Amino acid sequence: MSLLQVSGLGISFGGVKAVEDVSFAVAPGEIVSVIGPNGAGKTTLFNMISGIYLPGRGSVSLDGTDVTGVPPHRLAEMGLSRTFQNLQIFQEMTVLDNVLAGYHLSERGSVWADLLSLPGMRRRAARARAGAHQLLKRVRLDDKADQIAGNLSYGALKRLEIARALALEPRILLLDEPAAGCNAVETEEIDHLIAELSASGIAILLVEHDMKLVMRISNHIVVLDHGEKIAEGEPSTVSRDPAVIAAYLGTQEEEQADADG
Amino acid sequence: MLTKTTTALVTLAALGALSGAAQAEIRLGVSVSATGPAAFLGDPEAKTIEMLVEQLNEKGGINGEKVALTLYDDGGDPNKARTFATRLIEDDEVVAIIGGSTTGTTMSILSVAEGEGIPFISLAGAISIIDPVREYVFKTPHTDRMACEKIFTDMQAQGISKVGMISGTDGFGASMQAQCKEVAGDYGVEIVADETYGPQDADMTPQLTRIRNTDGVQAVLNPGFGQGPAIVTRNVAQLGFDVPLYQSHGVASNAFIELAGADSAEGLRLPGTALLIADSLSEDDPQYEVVTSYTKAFKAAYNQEVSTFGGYAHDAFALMADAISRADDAEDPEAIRDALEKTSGFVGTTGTYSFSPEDHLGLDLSAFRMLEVKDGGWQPVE
Amino acid sequence: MMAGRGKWISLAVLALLIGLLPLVFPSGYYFRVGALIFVNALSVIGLVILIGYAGQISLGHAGFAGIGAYACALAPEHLGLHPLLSLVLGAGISAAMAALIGKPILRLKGYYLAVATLGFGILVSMILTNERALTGGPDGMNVADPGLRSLLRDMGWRLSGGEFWYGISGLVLLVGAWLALNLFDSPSGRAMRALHGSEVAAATVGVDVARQKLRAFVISAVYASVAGSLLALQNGYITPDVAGFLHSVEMVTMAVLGGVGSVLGATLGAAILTLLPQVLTVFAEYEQLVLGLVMVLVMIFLPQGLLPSIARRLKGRDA
Amino acid sequence: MDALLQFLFSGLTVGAVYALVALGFTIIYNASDVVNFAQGEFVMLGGMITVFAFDAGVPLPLAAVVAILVTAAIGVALNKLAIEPARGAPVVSLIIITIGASILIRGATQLVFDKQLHRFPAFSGDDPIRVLGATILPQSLWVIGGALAVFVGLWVFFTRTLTGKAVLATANNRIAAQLVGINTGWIMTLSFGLSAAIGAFAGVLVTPITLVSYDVGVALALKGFAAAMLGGMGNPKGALVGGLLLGCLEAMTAGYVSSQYKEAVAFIVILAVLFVMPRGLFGAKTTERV
Repeated sequence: MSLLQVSGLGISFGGVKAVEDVSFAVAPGEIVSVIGPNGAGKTTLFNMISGIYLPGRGSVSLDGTDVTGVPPHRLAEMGLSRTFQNLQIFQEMTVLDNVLAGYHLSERGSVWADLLSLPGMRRRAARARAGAHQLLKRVRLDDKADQIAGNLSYGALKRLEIARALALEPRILLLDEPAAGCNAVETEEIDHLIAELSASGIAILLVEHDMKLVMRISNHIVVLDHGEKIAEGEPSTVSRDPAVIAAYLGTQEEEQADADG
Repeated sequence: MLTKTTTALVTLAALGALSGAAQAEIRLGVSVSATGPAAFLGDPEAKTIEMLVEQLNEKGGINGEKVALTLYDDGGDPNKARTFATRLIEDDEVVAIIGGSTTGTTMSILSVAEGEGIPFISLAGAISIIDPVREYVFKTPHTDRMACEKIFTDMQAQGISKVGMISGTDGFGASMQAQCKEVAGDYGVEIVADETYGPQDADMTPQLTRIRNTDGVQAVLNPGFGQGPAIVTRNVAQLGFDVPLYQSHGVASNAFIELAGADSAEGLRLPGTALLIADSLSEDDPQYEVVTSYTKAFKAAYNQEVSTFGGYAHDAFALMADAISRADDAEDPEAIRDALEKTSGFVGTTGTYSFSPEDHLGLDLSAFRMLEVKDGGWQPVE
Repeated sequence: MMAGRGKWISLAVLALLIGLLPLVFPSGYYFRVGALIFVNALSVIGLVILIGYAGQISLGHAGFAGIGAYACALAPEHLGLHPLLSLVLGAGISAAMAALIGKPILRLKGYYLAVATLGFGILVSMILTNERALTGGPDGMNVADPGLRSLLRDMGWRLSGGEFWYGISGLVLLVGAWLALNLFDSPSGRAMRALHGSEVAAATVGVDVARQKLRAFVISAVYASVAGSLLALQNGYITPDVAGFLHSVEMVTMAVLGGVGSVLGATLGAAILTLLPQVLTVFAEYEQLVLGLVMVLVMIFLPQGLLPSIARRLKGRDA
Repeated sequence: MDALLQFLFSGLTVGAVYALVALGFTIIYNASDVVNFAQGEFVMLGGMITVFAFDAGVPLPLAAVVAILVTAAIGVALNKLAIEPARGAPVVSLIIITIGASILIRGATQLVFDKQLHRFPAFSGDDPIRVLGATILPQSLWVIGGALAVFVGLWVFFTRTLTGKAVLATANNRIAAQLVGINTGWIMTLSFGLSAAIGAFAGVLVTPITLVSYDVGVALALKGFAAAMLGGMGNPKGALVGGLLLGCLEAMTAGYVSSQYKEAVAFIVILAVLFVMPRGLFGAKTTERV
């Protein structure tokens, strides 16, 4: 049975259809990648699935429950977590606090406990703190725990975002271009991390431009162009699909023409 | 290190206290609202007292002792006023306080002065300041109630029984509005319309239209100060609303006629003090001397017209100086208070004051004169 | 661990200042100023939670101070409540009001939130000004003495009014600071700071953004309300000025001046703006000029506020 | 009927004053995303400087021009000395800076001039014009006309001129604007100068009606701010409609309900509008980009 089911999802901005009639499914432990040229609507699709945009049409269901239009914080409670293409880090907070924020659901309690610093709150916070240190170690940021996040490098921030998303102990993780702006070594690390996560049973939905990475780790690929799904299947099938090649080549030709012009 | 600093500071403070005492001067404290929304009151008050202290010290002070003035601007904030009152008493060690331009600031100063036993002359209008009588608290302005009574007496004489009121929502306007509503019945006057406007409002024609459309309105009464009454006066003229207009002592100044426009203001009446008609006062008027000398001096010092409020401060200072000169010990607040309470027949710009243990205002209605705008200037009625 | 130590250092600094300063006070007047600083600092700490932690602005918090103040003036008279219980009642009303209006207006952002909170503050001060029969109108009204000082006197502890309120305000400030520092390093505090950084990201980690904003708003309203109550009780007299727009602006200025994310900074900001008019009495004419100048200069040269900017500079030198 | 018309005249007069202040807000906001709380002081300066120049014997039109130019210079100085150095500061810091600047300007005015109320003669006399039993002062027509003129001017400026579009581009993306060759520093200078000039112009128009003293700015800034937010900050149409609407609301409430709570009604309507339209009546609808 699939964990995430997207059916006929669509949205329009000011009359322009950004995403139209997209359907696919993700099973536990599976890595599904969404690829497509720039502006194909990948991030918009992510924003609809994670509850940031209200879909105009279609539905999203999580573990059999219809979650269309459910706000992000409720989705988080149901085990859906994500990262962002353009980094949504809590800049003014420390690296550790960023990850601790990811533990919000497991460490939250009554506001009185927080104000009075009651033992229950301190226990929950200590547990979260221990977990956060573990996660930071996992993404090799444990030595930067007390630094202000805003001072970190781009690659480090990418890893921090993943650590924060993992703090929720999600059942499904949406990664929006986790390797963008990373060098080869860092990309490889992310590659390993994703494989590890999927091995532990977490479903992964991935948007990524690094085709080598995508082809290597994906179980299943969904291709978008101009907001519509043009192909779907295993990496080997998709890479030979003429519609996919046309879409990519087409944009390359256009880009070439722009560069020449 | 800390203890050393402490000792140094304490010594310094002690020295300060000593040197102060050695100079043998009379320390007078003032806290008025020279800035802020009540600056209309406090600004002339501060200027008046500063000028009078200088005059007095030039003439050799009180019984040879100079007056040392400490003047604070509380900005009309009762919280600040209380702090300044505490500072005047505890830190500046004054023997008497004048101030409290508004009722709110007065009430704040009052409780400190009363608690510490320092005589205090308030410059605010509310009757609650001196009723019930508090041992150390006096005041010089007429109460708002007296202004209302003066106006209603005049209305009664004119055969006016139905009045529309339009009042400012500032402290002055609101207080007088309430007082007037209370006493109107005593004079056979009925308030048939009761409107208000904010202190910074630009146009009062809607309120005045409502008043005009109320059945039987024979006159309009406008308690308030600042720009409001000037705009009301203009709006009444604009609407062609042809009933007698009464303003309050809050705008009793020549500048008001200019702001309201001589044409619009023509014929309006208000209860004012002798200050406003200094030029036309006859020489045998008991207030002639005090009024002319104050208006001249103020004009010379600040190139500005006197106002009723400056007059209150003038009287408060004069009363205090008089009491100090008569006190058994000029540096004992208790003695000054006692002397102040024995004041009798003292002529000020506002009227003639006679304090008693039962009366800490000591003015009667005769202190008010009904004035009317005639040919662009203030004239006494009859 | 770092944050935990920081909390106790902040509290110790505050406690030492409150406890030791009276040793160098030359007169009773300084107790009065001290008490005022503490009361202002208390309401500013509330704003630190709202502005500094949660990143929401309010230009109407004096409205809550007004509710707290008038609760202490009205409840003893009309409900026969003890003034201290009235303080609690005021805080309850403020919290309820904040919850009620916070729900719709906290959806607004930036200047739109500013104008909405501004509107709330103006409504409160307008009611206090206009309902003369109840509140005494712009002239204000008396506040009954809570009788605590005479109680202490009966126990053989003679304190002047200034000393007494200095002590009470100082104690309440310490409690307020302790609560705020606890909150900072708690799940709620982290959630507030997270939504300050990015509302979207906070939501995706499970933070109910609307709820946390409301929580910060309600807590800060209670701080302002208690501060208003304390002010009313120690002044013994209250006017609608306490709820006015200028008071709201003053509170925000104190918070931002001192450093809006920091509890000690808030106290410093409150101290500076409370002391400024007292120091400037010699140049009363220039008071406004200097006040405006200080506000502009601090914001330009120390945009994080006094305390954080100084701390940052010191740290920079160490590194 | 004549009562309704009278309330409407009053509302339009007062509303035009608010609109003029609100229009002043739009330019600076459009160029820099700063709501300049010192805008009310520009209005005050326009009135005060004209009064003192006029009293010193300068003919009224010349006095008005002097006031507008001096105020514009002060606006430019405000930008250079206080806003530019604080570029990139958070909203709350900018609010404090502009409020600080307004306190400073007020303090300076009180020292340079005085604390008294002032007025100069209305441009076309004080004889009211009668329409169907209601009356309106000629000066009110000047104010309403002034607000309309400024509105049309700004509308043309932002939509038809290159400089106006450059202002909008600067607001939208400062770096991108610089890349396409827009001198953003000059745009900021221009915006503050223009905004201050509009404020001073408003001050010149309204002083014969509202009178002027050093402290009238705060109330004007508050009402103008509320009007601008009601209409949607940054949009000249919003400023005009918001101002007139606010004025009429107050007048109608004062006329038909209660003069005591006319401002309360105005603010409740603003809250209600923002509840339904979080960016005001004409505010741009934006989707959050992540």
